[in-house]
Amino acid sequence: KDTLTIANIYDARSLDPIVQNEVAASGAICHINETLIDLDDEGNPIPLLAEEFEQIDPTTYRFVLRKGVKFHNGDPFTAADVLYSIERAKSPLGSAIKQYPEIIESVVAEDDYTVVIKIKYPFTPFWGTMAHTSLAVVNQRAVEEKGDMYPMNPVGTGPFTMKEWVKNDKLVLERFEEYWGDKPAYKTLVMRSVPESVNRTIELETGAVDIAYLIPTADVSRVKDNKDLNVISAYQHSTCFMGFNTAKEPWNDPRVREAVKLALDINGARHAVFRGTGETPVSLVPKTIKYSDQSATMPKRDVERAKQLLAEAGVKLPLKAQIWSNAYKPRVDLAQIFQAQLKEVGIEIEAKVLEWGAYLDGLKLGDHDMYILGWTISSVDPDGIMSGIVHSGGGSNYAKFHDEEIDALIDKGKTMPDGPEREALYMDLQKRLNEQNPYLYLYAEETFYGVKNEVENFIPSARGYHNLAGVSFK
Amino acid sequence: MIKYIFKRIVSLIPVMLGVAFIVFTLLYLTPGDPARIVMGEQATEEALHEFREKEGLNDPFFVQFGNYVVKAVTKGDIGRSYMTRRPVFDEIMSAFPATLKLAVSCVIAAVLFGIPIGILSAIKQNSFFDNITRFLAIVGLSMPVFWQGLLLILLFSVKLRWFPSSGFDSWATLVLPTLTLACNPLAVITRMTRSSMLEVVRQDYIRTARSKGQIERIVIWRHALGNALIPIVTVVGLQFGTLLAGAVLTESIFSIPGVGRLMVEAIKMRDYPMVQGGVLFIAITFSLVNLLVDLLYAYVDPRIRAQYK
Amino acid sequence: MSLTGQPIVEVKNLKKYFHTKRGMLHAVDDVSFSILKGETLGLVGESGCGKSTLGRAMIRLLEATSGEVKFWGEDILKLSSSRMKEMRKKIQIVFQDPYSCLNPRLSVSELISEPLLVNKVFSNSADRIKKVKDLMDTVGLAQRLVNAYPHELDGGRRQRVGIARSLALSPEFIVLDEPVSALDVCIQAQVLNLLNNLQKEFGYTYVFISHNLSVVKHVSDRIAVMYLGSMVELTDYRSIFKDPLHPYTQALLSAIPIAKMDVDRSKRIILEGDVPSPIEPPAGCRFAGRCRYRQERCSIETPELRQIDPGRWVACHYAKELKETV
Amino acid sequence: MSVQSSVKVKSEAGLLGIWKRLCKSPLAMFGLFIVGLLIFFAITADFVAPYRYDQQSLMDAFQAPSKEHFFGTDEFGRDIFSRIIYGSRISLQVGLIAVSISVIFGGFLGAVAGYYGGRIDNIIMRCMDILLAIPSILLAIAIAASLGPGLYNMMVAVGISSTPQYARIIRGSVLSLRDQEFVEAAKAVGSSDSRIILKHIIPNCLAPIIVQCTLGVASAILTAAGLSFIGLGIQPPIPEWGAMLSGGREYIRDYAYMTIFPGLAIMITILALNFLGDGLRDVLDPKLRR
Amino acid sequence: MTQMDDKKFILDIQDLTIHYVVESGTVHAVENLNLSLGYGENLGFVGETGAGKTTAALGIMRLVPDPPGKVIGGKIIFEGEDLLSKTESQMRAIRGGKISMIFQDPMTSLNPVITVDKQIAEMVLLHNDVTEQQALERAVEMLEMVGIKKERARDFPHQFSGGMKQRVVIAIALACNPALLIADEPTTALDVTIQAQVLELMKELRRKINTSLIMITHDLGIVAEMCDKVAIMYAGKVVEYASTEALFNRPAHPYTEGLFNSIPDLTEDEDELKVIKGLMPDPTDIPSGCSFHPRCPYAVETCSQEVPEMVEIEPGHFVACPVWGKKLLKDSAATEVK
Ligand SMILES: Nc1ncnc2c1ncn2[C@@H]1O[C@H](COP(=O)(O)OP(=O)(O)OP(=O)(O)O)[C@@H](O)[C@H]1O
Ligand SMILES: Nc1ncnc2c1ncn2[C@@H]1O[C@H](COP(=O)(O)OP(=O)(O)OP(=O)(O)O)[C@@H](O)[C@H]1O
Ligand SMILES: [Mg+2]
Ligand SMILES: [Mg+2]
Ligand code: NI
Repeated sequence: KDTLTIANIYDARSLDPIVQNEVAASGAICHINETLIDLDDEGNPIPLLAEEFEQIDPTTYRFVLRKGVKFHNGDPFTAADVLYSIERAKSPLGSAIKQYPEIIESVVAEDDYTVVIKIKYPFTPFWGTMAHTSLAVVNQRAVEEKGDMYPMNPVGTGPFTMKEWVKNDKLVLERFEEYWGDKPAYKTLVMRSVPESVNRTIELETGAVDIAYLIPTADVSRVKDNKDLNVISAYQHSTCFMGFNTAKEPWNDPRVREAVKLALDINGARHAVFRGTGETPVSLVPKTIKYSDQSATMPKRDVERAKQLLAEAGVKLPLKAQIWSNAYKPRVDLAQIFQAQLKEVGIEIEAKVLEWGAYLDGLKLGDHDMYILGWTISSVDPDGIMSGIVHSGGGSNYAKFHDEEIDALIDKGKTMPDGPEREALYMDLQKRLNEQNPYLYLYAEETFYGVKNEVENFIPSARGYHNLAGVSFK
Repeated sequence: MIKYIFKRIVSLIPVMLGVAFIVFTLLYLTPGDPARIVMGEQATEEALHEFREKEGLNDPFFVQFGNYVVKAVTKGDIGRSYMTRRPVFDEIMSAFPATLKLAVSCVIAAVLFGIPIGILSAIKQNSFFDNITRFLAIVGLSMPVFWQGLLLILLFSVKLRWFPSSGFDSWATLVLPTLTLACNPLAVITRMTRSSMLEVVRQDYIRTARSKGQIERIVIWRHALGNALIPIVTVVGLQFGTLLAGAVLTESIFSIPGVGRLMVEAIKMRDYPMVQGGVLFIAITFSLVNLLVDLLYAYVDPRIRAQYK
Repeated sequence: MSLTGQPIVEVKNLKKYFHTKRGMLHAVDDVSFSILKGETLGLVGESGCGKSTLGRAMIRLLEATSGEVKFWGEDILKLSSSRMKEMRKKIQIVFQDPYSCLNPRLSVSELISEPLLVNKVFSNSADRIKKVKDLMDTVGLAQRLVNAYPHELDGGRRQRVGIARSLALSPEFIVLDEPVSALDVCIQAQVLNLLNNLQKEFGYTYVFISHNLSVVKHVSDRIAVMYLGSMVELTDYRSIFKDPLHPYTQALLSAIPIAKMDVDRSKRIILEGDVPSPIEPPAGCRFAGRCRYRQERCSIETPELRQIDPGRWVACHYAKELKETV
Repeated sequence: MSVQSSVKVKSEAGLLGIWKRLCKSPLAMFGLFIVGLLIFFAITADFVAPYRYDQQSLMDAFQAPSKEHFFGTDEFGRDIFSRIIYGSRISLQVGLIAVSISVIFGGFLGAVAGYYGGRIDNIIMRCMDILLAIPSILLAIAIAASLGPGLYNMMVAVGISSTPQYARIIRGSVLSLRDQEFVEAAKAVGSSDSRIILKHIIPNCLAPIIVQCTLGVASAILTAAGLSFIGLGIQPPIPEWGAMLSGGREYIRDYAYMTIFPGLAIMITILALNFLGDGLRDVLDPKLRR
Repeated sequence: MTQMDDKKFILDIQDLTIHYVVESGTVHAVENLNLSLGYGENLGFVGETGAGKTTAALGIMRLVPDPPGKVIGGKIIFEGEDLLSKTESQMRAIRGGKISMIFQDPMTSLNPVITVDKQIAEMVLLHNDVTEQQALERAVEMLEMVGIKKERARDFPHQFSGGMKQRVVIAIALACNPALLIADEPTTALDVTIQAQVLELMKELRRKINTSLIMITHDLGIVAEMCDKVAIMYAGKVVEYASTEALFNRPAHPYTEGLFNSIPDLTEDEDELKVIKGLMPDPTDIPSGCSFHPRCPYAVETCSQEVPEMVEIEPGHFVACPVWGKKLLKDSAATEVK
């Protein structure tokens, strides 16, 4: 068999690495364009287009490029391409992924195969940044020749070349015969987008696809029971949480937040919604990420104590409040269960489901009481989530959480080199956070991949997108 | 005739301006910041601002609208999608073939079955066949397409495994969506054919044709259908126009990469240029189909032909 | 009835044009005449010649393009809407189609009392009901029909309801726009008798529009013949049948099939061609194209409606000459 | 020589006549019955439904139809039967309010355009053309997106998007009535414009409006359900049928009843309204009466 | 009517009864209709709206719309054969070929989407063994015969005026030289001057082609002008049948008399029309006995009980009224007083 067909939920929006910052696009681009380095499961850098790399000083990195690498259009790969790609990412064209190249101060080619990158300030998660698909290397000639059509006809150094793309339906890639590394075992890779989750399972069962991403939990046992099929599960670098609007009465009182925590049976709710799959996190930092504090425990549901806490905080019952969420079904379902559970302590919840754009806008305006949101970590480091949603200056701190000490810790952790000291800092940070409960951690979703038995070496990555070049058939 | 077509196309201009204005207003009133959605939750405030500046989102409403119209009229440029950074027109054109294919197959199915059934039903008025088709036509109108689609998938993809449940490359993938989507137009066309035929067969010229000793088959197909065609053409055109606007629900159930899904995505993603361009495109298509229908009238009916001169 | 009564209505240079897609339609083009108190003026002509339009423009149901219509010396086309509403009590109309001129949702009593209601003639409803019943008696409608709806009535009765409505306000002048054309001969005769009797009793002045010449002749004192928006002849009813002067009138009269055995049909004039279109009509006599006697002058100069003999008005350049030959 | 019909039904107009003729059509009566049932459920849902629509019992999730739960339970153990009964309230509201909105706007605009004609007509109808040129589901989505989701916004969205249809129909009937002689006759006896419109024109174009309304309620319910289906509809846990269907579609293969019952509910309701509308059309249309 | 030799007549209708079964009851459109027509004869068929004239004509053509129409009984003997026992395909050969019909309204009797020459040619093609080309040539010929220039042959009906359309309809009807032509109110929808043109044309063509003609009308004037014989129809029945001369000079049935009195006379002055009181009976509920008796000024008791027989009061003058004698007596008395 020389065609691998997979069904994903979405199609890439663009195949130009710098246009979009989304999982589906990354999942496609990573087969066509390559970055200088990649990360292993522990988040350590491993060579890709760069054979060697080193950190010269806190803000300077040197990369020695692989020789003899060819682009799909036959051009040789040199340092100039790296310069061009990074400059292009930093230009206004790359505004959607601006946060990644932003840190880069300058790129210099020492010779055709050596690149030196200076960053603006010491930044520990820098390897992660360099491994992000937005900094994948593109071919200057191809970009300039194709113009508007480039995203439909990307050219890179990766194991696959672009063959056909029917937007929102399927992307067909073909093996690049002059690939520098191990060539894929099959010739054609078809990535289909099938948004209806039931249909993905059906397509897998009927044999139309070899791998179906994101099998709905309802179908997991069905696929498992099918003797031709297999289920592979994986966690992602993500956490879903419910935040309180800590700038608003009565949620500014930690006791009220704790009361809510006690009034809820988060674990039970998660069980119901995900049919027993996944986990209830105990930390804001996903357990797949380093320095995640797994020592905390989820308290048992205690309605009496919750009531007592509410009384202590002087909350007048019944308290009316809203839980906001976007239209992602598990979140809506959770909101509905919480609605029922909170009723028991006298909090009357209105679940408000908003369409994504309106949701973000609404959170920004800050009329919410509680909201359910997820955070997916793109650079494998706890800093991202901390700076993003816990730091008072964080762009997504919709909880409006503000704690000077915590802010100081986050600022410090960002620049600290990796090591036990940094670990200790993040452990402390998580502990402090757990005392204040600005966020209740709802679930770490276990994602399921339905795979035909004949498919080998499919290893889902916690990043949420997967490089399929290594997959082979029995 | 040419003059008439020209006049009609010119008269589209104010309608299109109106459409653009309404869409602009709607989007303007819509909460949700495109910058934030496009660039993701983790984007910095500065980056967002830069994006808005670049896309002119900080300009006052009328300036935005004016710029858009001026650009569209002078350069034929209806902008680039925020999401893909490609010209909106290219994006629509990549989704349009699927929609067109689906619409055409639906209309063909509906016409091929609807008209004969409608005629049969009319000439056998109040017969068992007539009652059954009338009943089924209403049932066809009452089935929510999304439900019907699910049930069809359940039956034909899951249970029988005859047709794939999603995708859009072979004729087999076309079967279920067509089955789902053609139901409604089929019912409408059948009903319209029936009532229009009933109206026509009562006309005096049908009696005249019979009094000539003409055989019934020719009376029906030549004399009656020719005259009953006008309202039928109207509904066929209307249905086709509607289908060309994209069948949002069907497309999402069967994962068809069509215009409807593109538009819904664009609305959800606040991809303003995409929504504006898409709605304009759909409105123009719709109006052109209407024009086509009117021209067909002229073909079908010489009385109308005379008016177009 | 004498022909020397007071003119109750004087129409001067009345024009009514319609804008149509294909051009200006001259439905009524420069018509002048007067109607005497208590007489019936018959208005005949072929379909589409502008009879109804003239009738409606005269009572301002259509706004005329130009001209004046004097009712007892007062130009009603220039009245304010409130004055016009007053005037409407004196001027009424009965329509051609008894099927579409009655609102199907209203009962007979509601229909007949509507004019009384909108003009606030009676303050209490008992009086109004009494008046309605009186009117029904007058037009010969059985009292039991008071609550009937139009669709339950046949054409003759419906037309009586229409007549009762227009009589409700005790008008002086009534335009009857083909009141019997839609009716069968027997019922037509009933309605004609009714109209005649009412006129005798209350002294109404009628304009009676019809394309049926025998009917017009039966009811009218004077008859006006219209052709394509203009009036071609206006004479008392006897002379028009005895010796019609206008070539069109002659043809029209000779075309009527007479329900008698012993009439001479040999002198029938068969007109050629069809009635031309009233849209942007050419200059000159409108009948010129179909006229047997046409001369060069006819297609250049529009003939005026002139008095040939006392009380005989003809719009033909050669009326005098024709009279001699007849 | 043959049996003469001795009785003759004379009265054809009036409510009684309509009712009598409607009674002769079994399908229309079926429609009326279902609509009546729906209204009954909508009013008495609190008493009729065995459970409350939001009453969860996670232990009882995914139960197949049984004596306790006629239509089974959903993923939260909520009783689907009760939710469908409560759902009739929503659907009825959506249908009625959306249609009222379009009838009021469309009716007003159509009547004004038809009665006064000329430039006013032109302007109004061009605006309607514009609305019509935007596909209604798209318009509804856009309006729903801009107003935010929720029951009332959805009604507004559906209502506005179908306004042009009503405007056209009403304009058409007003236009044909305006030239009827009885309108002129009313003018001739001195009736004012407002009296003519209210007393003579409106009552006479009621028939097509009523028919369009029943059918409009049906399509409003469908559109609303469609909006819910793609997630732009109503807030949970409000039991809108379309939302129930949407929520259950993930489970369609194991627990098909979760989608079948709400789907059936929608279908039967629409069917009933269509039957009723068709029956009314036959009864009210004088052309078909003969 | 006494039984007469079939051979003498081209058409002999015996006891024809046609009903329409509708929601509100059974419409007795034609009841026991008896009528005969000789070769080359010209029959006027007169009656008020709803008397059943069109229905009877459609009955002859076997074109009564079914449902709701039903031919209940009777015979229609055409050239010696009963049309009612013919098969549909035999009937198709007769329709248009031997009997053709001109319908009431020229505006609606022509197919608006087919050119007129084709509409005429269709008729020719159906009944003659000719090519399409020949049929079209014949169509043009026919058009010229009815006075329409051949340049207009390819026009559509809407491009013609009412009178011209009626001419086209006549051309269609006469295209195959039918033995019997039924003209159902061929001029009612036309203006008088146009009507005169059309009637003139019909007279002329009849002279040329020499068909028998049934002229349905409610205008006695047309009858006087066109017909040799007249049948007066009332509520589905023929009540009087005579030569035109006899009928106009000596109307025998009270209804005929009333009809004459209702028409305002062009040649004389009368102050008041002598009207028939009352209305046509409801066709679903026709009075017993003589259906005219409730309106008849001369009605006697038996009228409401017995259905009157057709009686021949003078040669060729039949009337269905038992009291005609009394009435005639009165008439003559009246003339004497004058
Ligand atoms: N509202 C209108 N708009 C445009 N044209 C009109 C209008 N009303 C009448 N006409 C035209 O004006 C001319 C005269 O019409 P009118 O109704 O007065 O004729 P008429 O003599 O009453 O005919 P009929 O005997 O058929 O009633 C016709 O050509 C008609 O088509
Ligand atoms: N298709 C039909 N369905 C029911 N009743 C009908 C139908 N056609 C005619 N009738 C009824 O049959 C009776 C006779 O109708 P017919 O058309 O023969 O009358 P007519 O003498 O031709 O009248 P007119 O002078 O109006 O043409 C009428 O009462 C009529 O209402
Ligand atoms: Mg008129
Ligand atoms: Mg008839
Ligand atoms: Ni009988």
